[in-house]
Amino acid sequence: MSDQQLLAILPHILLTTVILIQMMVIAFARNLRTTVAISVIALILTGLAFIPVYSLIPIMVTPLIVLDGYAIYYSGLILMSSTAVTLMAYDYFKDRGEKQDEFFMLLLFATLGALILVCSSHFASMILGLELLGVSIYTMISYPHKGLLTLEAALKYLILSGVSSTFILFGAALIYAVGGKLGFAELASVALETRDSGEIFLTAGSALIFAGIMFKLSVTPFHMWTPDVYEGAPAPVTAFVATVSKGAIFAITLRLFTSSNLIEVPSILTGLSVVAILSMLVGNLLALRQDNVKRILAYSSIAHLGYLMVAFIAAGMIGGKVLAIEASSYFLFAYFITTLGAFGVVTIVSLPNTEADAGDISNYEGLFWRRPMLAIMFTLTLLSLAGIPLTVGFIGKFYIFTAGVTTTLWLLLSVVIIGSGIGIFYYLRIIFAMTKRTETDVTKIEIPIAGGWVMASVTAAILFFGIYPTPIVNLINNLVLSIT
Amino acid sequence: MSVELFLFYLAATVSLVSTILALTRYNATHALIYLIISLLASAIIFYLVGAPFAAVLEVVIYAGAIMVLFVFVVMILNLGARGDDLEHQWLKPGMWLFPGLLCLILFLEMIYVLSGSSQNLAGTVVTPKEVGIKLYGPYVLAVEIASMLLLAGLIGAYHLGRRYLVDSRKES
Amino acid sequence: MYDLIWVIPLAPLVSFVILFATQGNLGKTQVAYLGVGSVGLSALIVVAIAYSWLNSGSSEPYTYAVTSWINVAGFNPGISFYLDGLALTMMLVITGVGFLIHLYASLFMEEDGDYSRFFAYMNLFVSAMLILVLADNMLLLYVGWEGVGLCSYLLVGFWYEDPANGAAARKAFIVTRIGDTAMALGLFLLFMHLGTLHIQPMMQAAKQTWATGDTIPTIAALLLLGGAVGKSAQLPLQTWLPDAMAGPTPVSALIHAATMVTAGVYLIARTHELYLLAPLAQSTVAVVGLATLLIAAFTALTQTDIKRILAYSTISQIGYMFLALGVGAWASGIFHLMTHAFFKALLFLAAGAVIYSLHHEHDIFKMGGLRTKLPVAFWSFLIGSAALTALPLTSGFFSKDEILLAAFDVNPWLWAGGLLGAFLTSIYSFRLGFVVFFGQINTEPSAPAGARMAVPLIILCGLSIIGGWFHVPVDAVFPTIVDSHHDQTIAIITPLVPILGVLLAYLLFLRKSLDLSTLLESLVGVQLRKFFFSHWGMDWAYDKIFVVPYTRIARMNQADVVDMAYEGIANITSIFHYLTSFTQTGQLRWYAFTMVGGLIFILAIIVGII
Amino acid sequence: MDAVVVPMEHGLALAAVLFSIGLIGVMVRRNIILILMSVEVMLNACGLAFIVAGAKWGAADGQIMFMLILSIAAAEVVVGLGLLLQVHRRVGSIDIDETSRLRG
Amino acid sequence: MLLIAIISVLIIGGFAAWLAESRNRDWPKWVSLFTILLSSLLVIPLFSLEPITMQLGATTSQWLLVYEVPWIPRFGISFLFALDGLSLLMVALTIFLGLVALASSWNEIDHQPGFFQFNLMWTLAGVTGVFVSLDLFLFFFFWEIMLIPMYFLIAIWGYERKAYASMKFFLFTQISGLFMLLSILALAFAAKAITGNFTFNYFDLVGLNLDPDIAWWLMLGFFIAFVVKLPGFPFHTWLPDAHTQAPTAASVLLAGILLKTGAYGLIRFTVPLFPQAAMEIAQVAMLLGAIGVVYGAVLAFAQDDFKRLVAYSSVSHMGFVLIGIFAWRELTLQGSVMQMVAHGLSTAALFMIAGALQHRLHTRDVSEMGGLWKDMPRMGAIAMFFIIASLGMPGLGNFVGEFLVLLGAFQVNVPITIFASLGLIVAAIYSLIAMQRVFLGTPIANRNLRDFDSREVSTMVLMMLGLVYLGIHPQPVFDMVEPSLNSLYELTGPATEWVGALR
Repeated sequence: MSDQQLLAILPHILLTTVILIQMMVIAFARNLRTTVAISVIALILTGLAFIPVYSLIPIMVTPLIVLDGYAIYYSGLILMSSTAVTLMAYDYFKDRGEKQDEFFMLLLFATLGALILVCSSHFASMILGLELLGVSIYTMISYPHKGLLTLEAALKYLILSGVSSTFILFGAALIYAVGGKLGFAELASVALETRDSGEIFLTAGSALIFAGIMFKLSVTPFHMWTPDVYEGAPAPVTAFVATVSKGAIFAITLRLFTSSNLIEVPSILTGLSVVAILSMLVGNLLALRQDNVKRILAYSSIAHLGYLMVAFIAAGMIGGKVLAIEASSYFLFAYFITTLGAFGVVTIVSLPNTEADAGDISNYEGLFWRRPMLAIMFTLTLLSLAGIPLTVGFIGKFYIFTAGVTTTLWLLLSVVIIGSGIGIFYYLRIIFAMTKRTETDVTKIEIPIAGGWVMASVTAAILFFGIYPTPIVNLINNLVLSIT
Repeated sequence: MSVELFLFYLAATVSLVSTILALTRYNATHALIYLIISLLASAIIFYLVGAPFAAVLEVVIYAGAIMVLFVFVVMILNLGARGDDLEHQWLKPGMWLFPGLLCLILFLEMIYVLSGSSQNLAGTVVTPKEVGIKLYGPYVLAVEIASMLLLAGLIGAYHLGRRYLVDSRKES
Repeated sequence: MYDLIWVIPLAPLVSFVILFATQGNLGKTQVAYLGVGSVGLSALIVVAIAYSWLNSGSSEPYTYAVTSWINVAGFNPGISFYLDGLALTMMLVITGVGFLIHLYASLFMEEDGDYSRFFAYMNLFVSAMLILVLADNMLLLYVGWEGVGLCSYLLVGFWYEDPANGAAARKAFIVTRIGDTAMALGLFLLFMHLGTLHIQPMMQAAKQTWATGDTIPTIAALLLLGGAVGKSAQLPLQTWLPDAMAGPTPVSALIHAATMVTAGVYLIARTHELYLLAPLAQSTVAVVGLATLLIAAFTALTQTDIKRILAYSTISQIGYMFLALGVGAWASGIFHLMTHAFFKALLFLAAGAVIYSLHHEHDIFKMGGLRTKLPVAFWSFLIGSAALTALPLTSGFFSKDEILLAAFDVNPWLWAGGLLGAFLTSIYSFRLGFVVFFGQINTEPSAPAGARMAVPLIILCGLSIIGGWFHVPVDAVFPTIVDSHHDQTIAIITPLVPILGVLLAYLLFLRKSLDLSTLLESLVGVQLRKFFFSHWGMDWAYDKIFVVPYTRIARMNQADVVDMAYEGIANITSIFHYLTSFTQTGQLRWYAFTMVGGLIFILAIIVGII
Repeated sequence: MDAVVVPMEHGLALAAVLFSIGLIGVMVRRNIILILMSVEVMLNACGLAFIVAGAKWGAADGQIMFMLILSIAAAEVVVGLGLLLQVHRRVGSIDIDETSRLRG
Repeated sequence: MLLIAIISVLIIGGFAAWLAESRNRDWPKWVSLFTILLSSLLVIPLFSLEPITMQLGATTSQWLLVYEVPWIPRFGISFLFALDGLSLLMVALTIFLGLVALASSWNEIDHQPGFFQFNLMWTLAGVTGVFVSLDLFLFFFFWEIMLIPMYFLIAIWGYERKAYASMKFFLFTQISGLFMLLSILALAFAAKAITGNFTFNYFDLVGLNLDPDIAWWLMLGFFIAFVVKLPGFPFHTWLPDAHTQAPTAASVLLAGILLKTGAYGLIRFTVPLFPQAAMEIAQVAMLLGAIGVVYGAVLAFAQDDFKRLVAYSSVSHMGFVLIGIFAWRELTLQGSVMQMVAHGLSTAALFMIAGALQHRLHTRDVSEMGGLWKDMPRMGAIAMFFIIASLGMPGLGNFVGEFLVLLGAFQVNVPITIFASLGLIVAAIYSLIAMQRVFLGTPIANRNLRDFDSREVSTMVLMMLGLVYLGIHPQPVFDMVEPSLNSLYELTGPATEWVGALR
């Protein structure tokens, strides 16, 4: 391994090292503040460590890892999200008894897994990254394990996620059986060579991998776990699952299927279209009259992944690749900060009650008058989820539409419209609940410092990039489109 | 049909049957034992298709280590007198017939494989050395990541198990 | 002098604005001065203009552009006035009679709390009516046309606290609006083909564009006729006028007798060139007039409400005017319009005096013997009835006679019908006079009204008598009819018939020497009376055919049937929500099951089985 | 000797059957231990598939993937069993249905 | 930059009003008043601008102001603000009705006055933006922005069914808006296929030679969004609910200007961008308009809720606008614009009256009213004025609009015009019955009601004068919008083609 290659994986090495250091520190002196501080510093340092990497890209580090603009962009998103979750989790855990330190370690593990995932170029690293992410998340979900709900959520996630991992593994095995290759880039030639002989194994393998990935992305019909896990998990963890986990997995899926050209197989596109339509419809329908905000967000994430699939499909259409990758990258960015904002609010509202998170919509009634700033932040995030202008979510949806229009995916786009229409209903329901005038004396909500900062920056980002998306657009154009 | 092929089908049958039995048992311990048998059968298949190192790992780690975890848990849970009573009722000598039979078949296979009849396979065997070279060559990062994965699992298990043990002690 | 023409409609309008803006904060005297004075000012100017017009001997029309109004894509109606003999006649009637009625009303309405509002509306009416007759283009005419309709509505419903008045007012407005809409469509049609709505150029263009009997002018003329029958209470839109008597009596006199209801006549006269191009439409006018005058006359025979009798009589008389227009006796129609304005205003005002003295009693059979108690009213009534009946030497005689003779030239049947109408007219009008003023006193009247009410009555008496000698200066407006010499018999029979009618009325209602009670009480008689009384069942029929279904359908659809479609979509979506929620069981096995199902599904699609 | 003594398809078929059995186990069993074991069966099936495929190509990648699967299985099982212990303590049962509260 | 200044003033004023609340609960409305006055001061110089000539498709057009800065260069999106007579008229109307809305809510809002004013100002800012944005993306941006504050106005300060009404309002406009977004994007993409670059610039997009089938679908996207907003039958059902439940100020803005954005969009975008396709749908659109005219009027007649009645009357009135636009003659376009302005004034006033009644009587049910003229003669007289204005009395603005529309439409499609003319009759029916049920009839005793005070009267008088002015001297308005309409008209080809195709 050359120096350059070592330098290229400096962020990962750095993060790993800090995890180990953190473990030592926890072993000797348990102090939540210190742990969190180490975490935050680690995340920032890791982010900074990508700066020297930028001059090297694109670079392969063993067949397993590739560092390119795409990886850097998504790593950046992941690190941003992890930092935000760390801060939110600090607020969440600081008043919930001792021995919360390991959580932050697990968070770093999960982040590491996600970082590996987005820069993997090989099934081995992909699966390991996926598992590193997954195994850490199982524990994170069940971390407070006082109540049964977190345990149940974790257990369901663990079992189903395990099953879905086996789908991916088996699919990878089938593909391996066809061409004897496990690197993504090599698969492209395999796909070409075996167009006649081994295509059934190849497509079957792709189907299995898709099924596995769709589970992790919570796309219908693999979405069943999502609401339960979202509801059961502590709010910051849910934020993590919704952003980092899904984002990283989507990124790797996009890389896998575009660099192997598997996405251009027509039947795969058909399958994806069906799944995308189902997701958009089912996700939105499920949320329609739901009364639990966390579940609403879960269903809405199902629908959002459906929208994202539209861009994914567009990537497989003729002439749609560049715009589709750009679109999904922006959409994910929008989705990241918006989701962080939403769960940030849920976290803050949940703080007074250490028994269970503030799920029910009644917790939010009158928030506009009790905590105007918080309510406005939540409103903005919800509007962003709904894709209303002024918010970053609008630009995201605009990109999806653009990608779809460019590749003339009219059916999918009309479903996007129907889905968005239904979506507005339940987002507005929450907003409406917040505007209700409540007479009853409700628990006082304090905005914590760390979470407050997270929320402030998230809100600012939602607004700023909703009005002026050009910086991110340029960033994506410079970094992400290198893989095409 | 060559001997290897026959052995393969035999092991496959054992593996299938024992897996089915494993997953249909009422008693977790019995299920575990069937599962271990299944894993051993797999190990034989690995050996037959030229992956001796994987076969060893299958026996040592999968059957030997991971399954033992299950055993520990079953012991910790100590599902109690209720389970024992149930077991007494239906755990008749006949119940052992199938596991015993399967074990026998496996055993015979092992004998056959070990008695050197597998020389034909030598040409396609991927030796531990090759595996090792590749593992610490291109796949070195995978090893590192796997180590982190195990560490994460360890920390998770530590966290989850800690409360349980502490609380159980308090209760007892 | 002509330059002051813009003041004529403006003076009452300004007065209206002041009265409306002050909202009853002015004293009654000030209101009266303003309200009556503004109309008086207009009247003065009109008289001055008429004087110079008649003296000049010239019959050249005069156009005065006040200001431009709309100028879009070649459609450029301005606010400009067109003065010719017809307009002058109309203005004289409007301002003259209008002024008298205003004067009368200043006393009649003195007790009313909403004195100022009353005069505001009245002034607005006069202004709108003047705009109507002065307009040089159809759009401006339409402004006045709708304006008078509005004032009619406002004034009929003047005493708003009684819902019945409101209903009558609405009926008046809506029924006339039906006609107005037809008229508007006529205007659209004319504009489409002629490219202008300026009346004179339009008429010229019409003559150049179309030949006599073409379809388009016929349709246009019929549509305009629709407007005319609405406003002038002719068949089939006449039902609103009797109800409109709910308004104060001066209103009935001014709007529903003298001026507004004759606007239809004015409209047809104004556009007579169009009707000349459309003989079918013109005949329709005649037939409508005849039918209306007969139906209304029969109805008037059976009525007992003093004002309703007069209302039906008005409908009937306007029918004569239509008949005149329909047979091409344009000038006669306008002549009858003028005389009718005099004597019908007189009758209404006299009736008003009676009602005023009898504390708002309307039933003629509760009146009686008022001859000596209310002499002014009595004489007014007598003269008015005489003129209405067209007894010789009264103004009505000259005008109606002309019409009937002209009708004879066109078709003897028209003449016969008209004559029958005249006969009936004499019966019902003298029935009214005899019942109210002779016989025994049923209700004791209070003191007769003061001078402000008496003076207009007296002036109108005079006009009703001498009005027949006036020459309506419209010769230059209309094509001259070839003066035909009539058969002597016809010329004699025509004026005789009304006299016979009066005699019959005398025998029936005053002497009571003829007893028709057996005839009237017979089954047929009762039914027929009921039929006539109900104005030939038209109100009933309209109610059943239009009003009730419309109301029903509207009420049934109150919740908007279209919305149900959207509600349906919403409900279906909700159902789908519950169906999908049903899948969210929380059971791990089921979740795994769906995953496997999904896997099989995806596999099937991607591998290509499906 | 011929590279493929055992037809690769047969090996993969066996893996697939094992995989399916594991899947059935996840879907059928209520005992969490048995469910976890089912997942193990599936992971093992994947390992088998990799080994068979690797044998076809005579490369070490299949075995390496198997080893990675081993570590994955270990990590999953460790956490899964940890959760199982906690669940047992809260509910007193390891029946998954008795644990399920989240729904709708 | 005056346009940006106006929008910014409104946006900043909104924030300021909100912040002012913490100091004093009365301050927000004063801040709002100041903001609106300031922005109206900024509007005044717009009237005296020298026209600029811009290339528009194959023709040229006159603009008062064009301003462009890049925004999202990736897609060729820019802040392209442009103002012509039509826009200016609409902006002026917006600001004026903003003032009216403020006046109508002066003493009505007790709850969170700061946030209320914030939403009011932002609605105005959004609407103003809609009227001056000539970049399609920017247009859509403002199109959506104006919804949110309006949603809040209804959802927070609305009446008993505010949740339902605000939701319905938002859903209808938002879903239809997404169709428009789709069309905008497809249009930009089509433009890219032709010119090689993404562009959302109106001046570049007009006159593109699109495939007729595609153009038809794109047109439909625009059409639906605008017709829903207008609202045209059968997409009108959001309007009665929204109007009824909204607080007075929001009703005023909704009826007065938000509906106009739909009509404006049809004139500015739907027809000029896709003349051929618009021509194909013109018959249907006119028919929808005519049905709307009659249907709205019939439903208005049946309503017991006064605000609902006025709302349905809006449906009826806007039907004329739809007919006028799709008849696409100079006459009808001018008529539509006039109808928009006049309807803005008359309906806003009627909603103010409805609001005042609700404020005094705590009900909107007309069956509980009657004879109110006795108690409140000033209000009664003013109401009478606006009722007769809305039924199309000549001499007032509405008449000019309706008449021109019908006059011109008659030349295009006779049966539809005849059907629409029925609206004149049914309008009379519902208007007069409303007047009867509310103000006339037997007064209910012992109601001590406060008549309009001088603030209310002066607001009303302003609008009355406006309507009278429009009625008797509408020419300045015609002259103002004539260059815009003419250039659009020229752009779509000679009128004869339209008429020929329509017959």
